Formats: sequence, structure tokens, C-alpha cells
Amino acid sequence: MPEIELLATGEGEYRLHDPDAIRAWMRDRKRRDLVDKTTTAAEAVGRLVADGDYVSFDFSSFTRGPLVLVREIVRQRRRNLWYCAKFTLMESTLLVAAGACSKIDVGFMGLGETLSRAVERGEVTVSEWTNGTLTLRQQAGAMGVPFLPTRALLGSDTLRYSGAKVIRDPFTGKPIALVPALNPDVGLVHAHQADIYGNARCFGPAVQPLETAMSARKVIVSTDEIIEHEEIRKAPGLTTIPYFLVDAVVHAPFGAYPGGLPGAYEIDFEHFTEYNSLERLGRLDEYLDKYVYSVDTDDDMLETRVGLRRLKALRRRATIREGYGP
Amino acid sequence: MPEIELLATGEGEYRLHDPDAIRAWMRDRKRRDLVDKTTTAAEAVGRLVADGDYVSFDFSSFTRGPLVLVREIVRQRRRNLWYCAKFTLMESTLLVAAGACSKIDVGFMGLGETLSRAVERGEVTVSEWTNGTLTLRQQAGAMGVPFLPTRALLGSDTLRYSGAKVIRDPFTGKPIALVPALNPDVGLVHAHQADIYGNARCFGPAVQPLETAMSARKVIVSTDEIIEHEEIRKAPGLTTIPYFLVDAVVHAPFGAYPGGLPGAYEIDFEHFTEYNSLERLGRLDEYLDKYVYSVDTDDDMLETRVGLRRLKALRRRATIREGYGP
Amino acid sequence: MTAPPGFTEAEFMIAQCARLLEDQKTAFIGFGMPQVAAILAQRTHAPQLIQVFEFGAVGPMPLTPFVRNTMGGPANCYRSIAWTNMSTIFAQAQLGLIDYGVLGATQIDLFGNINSTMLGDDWRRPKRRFPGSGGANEVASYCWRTIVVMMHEPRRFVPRVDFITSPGYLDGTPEARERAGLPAGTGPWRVVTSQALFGFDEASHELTLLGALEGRTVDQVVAEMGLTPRVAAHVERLAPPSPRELEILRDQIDPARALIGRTAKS
Amino acid sequence: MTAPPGFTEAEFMIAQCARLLEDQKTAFIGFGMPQVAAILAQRTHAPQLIQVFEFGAVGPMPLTPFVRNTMGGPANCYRSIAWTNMSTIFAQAQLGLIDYGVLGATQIDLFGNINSTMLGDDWRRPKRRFPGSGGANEVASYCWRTIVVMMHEPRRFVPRVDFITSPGYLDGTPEARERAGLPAGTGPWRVVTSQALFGFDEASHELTLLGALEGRTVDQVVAEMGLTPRVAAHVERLAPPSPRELEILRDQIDPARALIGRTAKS
Repeated sequence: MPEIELLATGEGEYRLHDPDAIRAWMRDRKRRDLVDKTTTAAEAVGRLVADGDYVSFDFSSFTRGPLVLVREIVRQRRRNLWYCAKFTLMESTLLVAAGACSKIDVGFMGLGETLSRAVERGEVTVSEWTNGTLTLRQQAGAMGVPFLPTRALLGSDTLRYSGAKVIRDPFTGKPIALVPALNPDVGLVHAHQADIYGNARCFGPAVQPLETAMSARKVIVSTDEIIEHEEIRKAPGLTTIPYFLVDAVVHAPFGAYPGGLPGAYEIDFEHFTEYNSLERLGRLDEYLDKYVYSVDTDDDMLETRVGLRRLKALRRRATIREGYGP
Repeated sequence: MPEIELLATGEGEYRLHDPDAIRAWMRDRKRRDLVDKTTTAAEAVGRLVADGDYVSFDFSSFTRGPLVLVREIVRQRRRNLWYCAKFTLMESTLLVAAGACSKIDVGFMGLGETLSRAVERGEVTVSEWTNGTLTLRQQAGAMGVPFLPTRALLGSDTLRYSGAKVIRDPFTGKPIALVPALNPDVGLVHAHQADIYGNARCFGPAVQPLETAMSARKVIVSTDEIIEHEEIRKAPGLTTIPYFLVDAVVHAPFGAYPGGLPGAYEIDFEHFTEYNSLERLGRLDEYLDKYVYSVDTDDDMLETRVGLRRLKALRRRATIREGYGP
Repeated sequence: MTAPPGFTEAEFMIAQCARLLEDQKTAFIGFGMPQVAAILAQRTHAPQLIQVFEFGAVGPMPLTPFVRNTMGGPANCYRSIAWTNMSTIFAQAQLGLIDYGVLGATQIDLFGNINSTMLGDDWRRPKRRFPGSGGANEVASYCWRTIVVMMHEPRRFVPRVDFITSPGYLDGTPEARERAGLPAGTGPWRVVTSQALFGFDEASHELTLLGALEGRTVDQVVAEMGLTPRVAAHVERLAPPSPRELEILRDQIDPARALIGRTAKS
Repeated sequence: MTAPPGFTEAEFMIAQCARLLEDQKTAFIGFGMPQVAAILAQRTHAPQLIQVFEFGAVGPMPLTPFVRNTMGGPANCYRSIAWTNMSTIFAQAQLGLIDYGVLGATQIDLFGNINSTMLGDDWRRPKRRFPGSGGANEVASYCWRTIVVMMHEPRRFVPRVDFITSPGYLDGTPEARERAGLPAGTGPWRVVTSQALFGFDEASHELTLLGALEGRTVDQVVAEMGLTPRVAAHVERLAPPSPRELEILRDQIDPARALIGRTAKS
């Protein structure tokens, strides 16, 4: 039988996802009926995020990120999460500082000493990928295929410490990298709008909200606004994520805080300044206590730690609206 | 060196596209400057469609298809085209009836005796694919990778007469089909709106307008409306195809005729009835003479063969607008 | 045969197919009869049947009357939940999100393999050429339960199709689909004809008569086939279209009788 | 070193990088300094420079003042031509549609390999851990001409990086990138520092000094590097930022001096 050369195999750790196992999950666990999925962040995370889960989120800590859900994961003291840092900054640091995360697929691990030290000390183990290949892995997971090909990674040490394989392409004879499908246990997406069933709309540029939702076994959508289902049916072209992919809908105005939601509110720079200085001083425990542990819910945090005036000012700064709404 | 089993190789004919050759084309031939690309169908087809070219179009003869461009290709007597019948009906028949097309990648070849007889007589040669795998091949072409994997085709004779290969997936050990990238010489897309530079908007469901434009070497966009460039910049989320992929913009109201443009005008059933009866009688020469050869332009055809009243009636029937506009 | 009085063969076929479509499931709907069956299902027992089409419309509530060839148009895609594209919708099917696939077929064989490509023993010189797979190969490969809808005509049922356009149980051996690499646990589930309902034997994967239209005997049904199907221990008596089904089909969905008027050729 | 009077090292670096960006070209823009350089280019000689970002914004005309960490926000993505997503934009880069890639780097070596992952000789026990590739590996792999912008600090220039995060010319042998499977004809094109401009020798693919900031000698430039670069036959004299460049940088783009105020560490 003719064969194809396997030129290299990365040493990085990754979970093997058999598309047939994912298919069975999608058949059995994704509801096709239109049922009200609205719930609280506490209930959604309590039900859908387990210790040891592989967690992915879209899109970043600064822009349309489901920070409300990340904070709830921290609040509920999850442990040993494997985090997909495909375009991450603050939230990976928070998860590691809180002891919630023991593995990171890098991407971009996030800035700051907290993460660097944790990896240097071996408290967190990493696999090397790139923003593009983690995205591609989720695209494979979303397509129900075991891998996708890419011309990235080739020649780099990133490939060596990833889970990619290099084969000789049977069509052109040139080397090509194959990245294994990624099907996170949990996908977290923050949307501009969603109906109660989980049909969600994200506006503006994006990383991959749809593929994050398609590839994940359990999907929580937090949303700044709940809209009528009828609105979805009037403009189906605006639906980013169809309801049958979504397991819980969390109504969370300012859910992306301290990041911004384009067209709705801007980033809270004061907050990031506070965060960064505490991070540099190795005192993120104080930060977590103030913004997560000492408050029961994100709404409490927003009300008592940020305050209406500051939230109002963030909305006031969001003066660019073009393109960020229906 | 470890190897991967090659389990099967299809016998179907296909063009091998080296991603590096496509890359060089995209670097050298796709203009990055914002230049007015509006022109006539005659000039665009004359300049960009050559005998022997591989031609692909989006989306169908009935819905948002660039029929104006297909008619112009027929009018200019192109020969030996290789047609990507990924979701086709009428236009493949017209091309074959006109003697413009000698190869078809099937997909869905199109209905009627004309095509069946042409294949039975060996006047047209075919390769077997499917709507999904032709779409996937163009997606590979659009991604700049030599192939993409799929779990379709497997076990079928369609695979045997396609250009796909089956390998044992090095991750799961299960058989998986690889379909080779498709980079058409010519991509034809009809848009609802476009600016003079080629930034195009398609509304409603779709086959793959973006990937058709990305994968093709030469791209002609016909559009029912030309809009201001400023409108594009006000709502970037509505841009289906960015200008730098587009080589010509043809202003063609009713360019999808006799098909419909969702939200703008409905299908002309009378026309299809006339077409179908002539097709059944083997008299498509009369049809082509009436609607193509005997008129200098599509505008002439619309005016003298269809008439303003009928066009008005087709707009009148387009009463469903929700979701088909900015 | 001629249709029993009061309804056409097509009307029975469509009604019988519609009855198989469960509410609150996703269904990949092919061109023509499957569309009409899905609309009928939505208007009878399955208001939340989520239709998906290969050009990416998800969950529409089609406006009627149904008109052929307007599958991608505003009436058929009316009030959809999402409009995406072919790559995305086939990805969702490949991912296991689509429960049913509903297809027409030119020819089918004992193991549920579908031929819509050609007749003859040499692909390069077909006796008769057909349009090919379209999206049928994907639907038959990816969806959990494939339903085939076709007129009950002898020439359409053959022991072995000349060309496997879309995979059934292939050679019928155990795990044949899985060995080929097709998604596990999929395959043809039901074949609905103008006279009868078939399934597939669990062990042999052979076409098996499950039910016959009221008034049709097993012998009559089998006599009009080009192959000999298995026959279930208990062959169900299939009710003709109900007055309500007929009223919806005739008054709402297809008043022009473009599809529901059809009859089989012997 | 201290900056020559009248402008900072960062201001020179940014201006020099901006000068390299041609009008009417596409450029994949990394986080931070590359953003500021691209905006400066748009406001001087390259009004039609098409910026693209890894989260899918194409062709924006960013509003200023520039604010760090708001790359995905409305001001930076203002008046874009298209908003797509990461898969699509990396696909377009892989397809050869993006002319320039502009990146920062923690460490670079003689062959232009970039390290933004770790220091030390054992990846499992890094002496120092950095954030990793982000999208830099794709940008360095796919874009036709990669421009690296970095402070001119000895520790940033090493004979061989500890870890190749993003590929340069690898081991420098002919066709090394092509043999690895990387797109043909790509690779690092220029390295812009706070003191100098480098290219890569056609034959050896070694870092080559092409120009030095006015007032800096070749010896001074090389003395502050942890490797010995080649030196071009003619080393260009690089003009300091012009009054107009400084005015745009200081008054329009970065009045808070978040980036333009930076200086190198020796």
C-alpha cells in the first residue's frame, strides 16, 4: 500500500478528540427545542463548568470578553482547568492567580509576572501553539474533522512543543502541518444581544464566536441585552450563534467589564491600572478579593466596587456606534 | 521514517493548484489600491474570461446568480471552459448548449436532457464531486492550503471518480478523505450592493461568495446596486467581499434574471417555463438567440425581450424585505 | 397502479414522510418533495421542526403556497433563525447536529445505497446520465437518520445500484460504513414510497418492508419492485392522508398541485 | 545610549518603521509600536495603507489619540472596510494577500528567527517565560515581507535564539524556509531598532546593517548588540524623525507619550 511520509510530530500535550464521540454528544446533549435558557452566571457555571474542564473563550479581556463568567469560575473555586489562551490577556492571569488553572494552551499566554513565574515554577504547564493554530484547531472541532492543515508552525520550535504533526502533502509533495481538532469542554462567549433560547448576535470584528460555540461541548453565552426571539427571525443574517449550540444564556449588562463592548461601553482604564499595579506587586489576591470573592455576584461587584457613575461614564465614552448594532 | 497509509486515490481529473503559485498570483495581480473597477459585462468578460478557463459562480440560477455574466460569456463565444457546478441548474445547461463548456465538476450538473445527452455522447467530460466537497475545495483554495479533510465521499463511487484521496488519519486512525484545493481561474459573484472599488455585500443565505472570490484568480462581481464607499466604512460588518479580491465590478440591475435577488425581485417563472419547454424540445439555440446572441447587451435583453412592465412585476412580487438589506 | 380514490400517490408519500419527522428535531431538507413534507410536518405535529438547507438557511417557517425552484428565495427562507452558508451548514451536519436528512432518489438498492449519477456498467460511457450528488452525499453521510422519498416504481429499486452516489450500508456487511470512515451510527433509516414504508434490517442492513398503504398487500407492493426486500414480521397498515393533511397540502402548500398531483410510472 | 537631542529612541524607531510601509499595500499589524507606526504612515505618505489585525478588522482609519490595549475597540477599528474574524484574516494572509507583517520581538537572532516564548536551554524549565507567539508565528510565516521593530538593546540580539517562536531564515541555509514547508519567497525583510535599520543578506540570510541613525557610527551600533551582524557596503544615514513626523506622533497619535516616550536599556 502506498504511504505518505510523516515528517515530524510535536511533543506538546493535547487531548485527542474523536469526531464520532463529539458527534454523539452533539446528538444527545444539544437541545433542538426552543426552551428558555436564561439563568444566572452562578447557576450556569455551577452546572456547566467542572474541575478539570478544558475552557475556551471569545474574544479578549479588552473587547467583548465574557469576563462575568471568568469571575464566576474563580468565585466558585474551580480547579485544574485547562485554558485555551488563544487571544488572551487578563483572564488567564486571573485564573492562574486564583489557582483555577493548571494547564494553558498558548497562543498568547497573557502578560505579567504572575503567569511567567507560574510557568517557570512548573505550577502551570503549557503547550505551545499560536493564536492562528488554536483558532484553526477549534475550526476543526467545529467542522467535525480530526485535523486541519496549515502552513504556519513549520520550521519553528513552537511546532516542536505543540501537538501538531507534519506530513508530506500527497498532492503537492510539500511539507504541511496538521493541527488536531480542539473540542473544549466549555465555550464562553459574550454577545451584544441574545434571545432567551440562545440565538446570539456579536457585532464588530471577532476571533471566532461561532466556532467557539460549535466546537465546545458546553456553551455559556453571556449577553449585554436579551432581545425578542421575533427580532432574530426578522434578521437571520445577524445571528452569530444559533440557539441549538447554546446551553445557558446569562443576562449580563457590562458582562465584558473591565473590557469594553464595542458600541455599548468602553474599556475601564482606571480598573486596568489598578489591576496592573497589583499584578506587578504580586498582590492579585487583593484584587480577587475585592472584585470576586467579597461579592456574591457580578452585579454586586458592578454596583459596589465600580458604581453607577463610573459605568455611566464608560457608556458615555462609547461614542462610536456605526456598525455595532442591527 | 514513520508513514501514514494512503487508502485510496480517486480517478477523477482535477487541476493541481500549488498554494505557492496561487500566493504569487495574489501578490502580483490583486490590486491593493482603491481604484474604480466599474466596467461593462462585455469588457469584464472580454478581459478576464479566456477560452479554457476554469469558471465558478455563486450562488444559483434561481437565487442571486450572476446570470448577466454567464450570458456575456456565451455571447462572447468562449470555448472549452471547465465549469464548477457546485450548486447549478440553468447556467451549466446554457454553457453546454452554447458549446462554451467541455468539462464539468459535478456537484449538481443541472437538470435536463441537454446536459445528460452531452455527457452520454462524451461531448462533455465530468468529474464527480458533491456540492459540499466542491465548496470545501474552494475553501481550501481560499485558505491557501493544498487540501481539506472531510468525512463525506467515503464509501461512495462518487469518491472513486473524484480527485479525492483517502488516508488513515494520523490522529484517530480512522479513514478520512482529503479533497484538493480548487482555485478557479474565474470567480463570478452577484451581489446586492458593491462600491466602485469592489467591496461587495450579499444578503440572505449563501453558498460561499467570499470563498469563491478568495479562491479565484480573476473575480468579477456583478451588482444590482452601486453604493458609496462611505457606506461600506459605516458598516464594515456587512462587507461580504473586500475590494482587493475583486478585478471588475459590473453594475447590473436584474443581473440575476431570470433568477431572483432576495428582497429586490422575484424569479421570472414565465421565463423558466419558456426555457424549460425549449430545453425539452432541444431548441435551446432559439432560446440563446433570443436572449443572448440577438442582443448586444443584457440591458438590451431586459428592455426588448423582457420589458419594463414584467420587470416591474417581478419587483412588485418581492414583498419580503426583512433581512435582505443594510 | 393508480392511486386509491381520494388522494394521489404523491399526497400519500408526502404525508407519510411528514409523519416520520419528529417535532423539535433538526432536519436537512432536500429539493422538492422533502420540502413539502417538512412544511406539512411543521403545520401538523412538528411546529418546531428545524429545517436546514444546504445554502445555509436554518429554521425557516416557509410561506406557502410552495413554489418549485425557489428553495433559496425569501418565501422558503421566511422567518429563519439564522442565514449562514454551505460550508457552515455542512460543518454542522458533519459535527452531528442534524438529526434527519430527507432526500429524493433516482435509484436505490437493497442496502440503501443511492444512485443519482448514472445508469450503465461503464461510468465513462453512461447509458443514462443524471445530475449527480448535489448535496445528497453529505446528507446521507452526515445526518443521523436519512429518509429517502421516492415513487414506488420497479426501475427505482434494484439489487445493486450501478453507481453509489450517496452511501447507504454499502455492501451491507457489519460496520461497513464505519470501516469506510463514515460517521458512526448513521445511515439510511426509512424509505418512503407511494405505496409503502421501508426500514433496514439491523443485522443484514437489507431493505425491509415495514408498512403498506391501506389496501395494498405485501405481494402487490413487492411485485412492483426491482428487488426483493425483507418483510417485517408485522407489516404495518399505513393510513392514507387524513382530511387535515390533504386540506393543508391542497389548500395551503400546493394548490397548483405541482408536486402533489404526481403519480408513479409502472 | 541616550537619544540624540530633540526626539526619543521610540520616536525614531516608529518613524523609521513607518517610512518602510508603502502606500496602497496590505500590512498585518501587531500590537503596540507597529500600530503607531502604521497610523503614522497613513498620516504621512501612505493614506491607503490597508491595516489588517488578527481579529479580522481590515482597512481601518484609526481615530487618535492611540490608546494601548484597545486594538479591538471602535477607535482602532474606525471606518474599516471589512470586519471579519481570525480564521478569515489568517486565511487571507496564508493565501498571499498580505504584503507586510509588522511585529515586535523580545529576542532576534542572526537569521531573523524571533523568540517571544522563553529563555534557557530547557523548554520544560525556562529561566524566563514570555507570553508566546500570539499571532506572530502566522504573520512571520505568511506575510511577504516581515518587519521587526525593537529597541536596540544588546540582550535582544543573540547569535541563536533559545526558542524559535516565529520563523526567520531558520538555520540560514538556502531555501531553509521552503524546505520546512513555509510559503516560498517570504521571510524577515527589515529589522528596525532605536538606532539602526537591518536587512538580511541574500545569500547567507544573515542580519545585515543597512543604515544607522544620523550621528551613530557603525561601531557604536554593533557594539550594542549581542551578535555581530554583516555590514552593507554602503551604510545609509538614517534621518531623525522629521518635524512633521514628530508633530503627528506627539500631537495626534500619542500625546500621553505612552509609547513614544520609551528609551532603550543598555
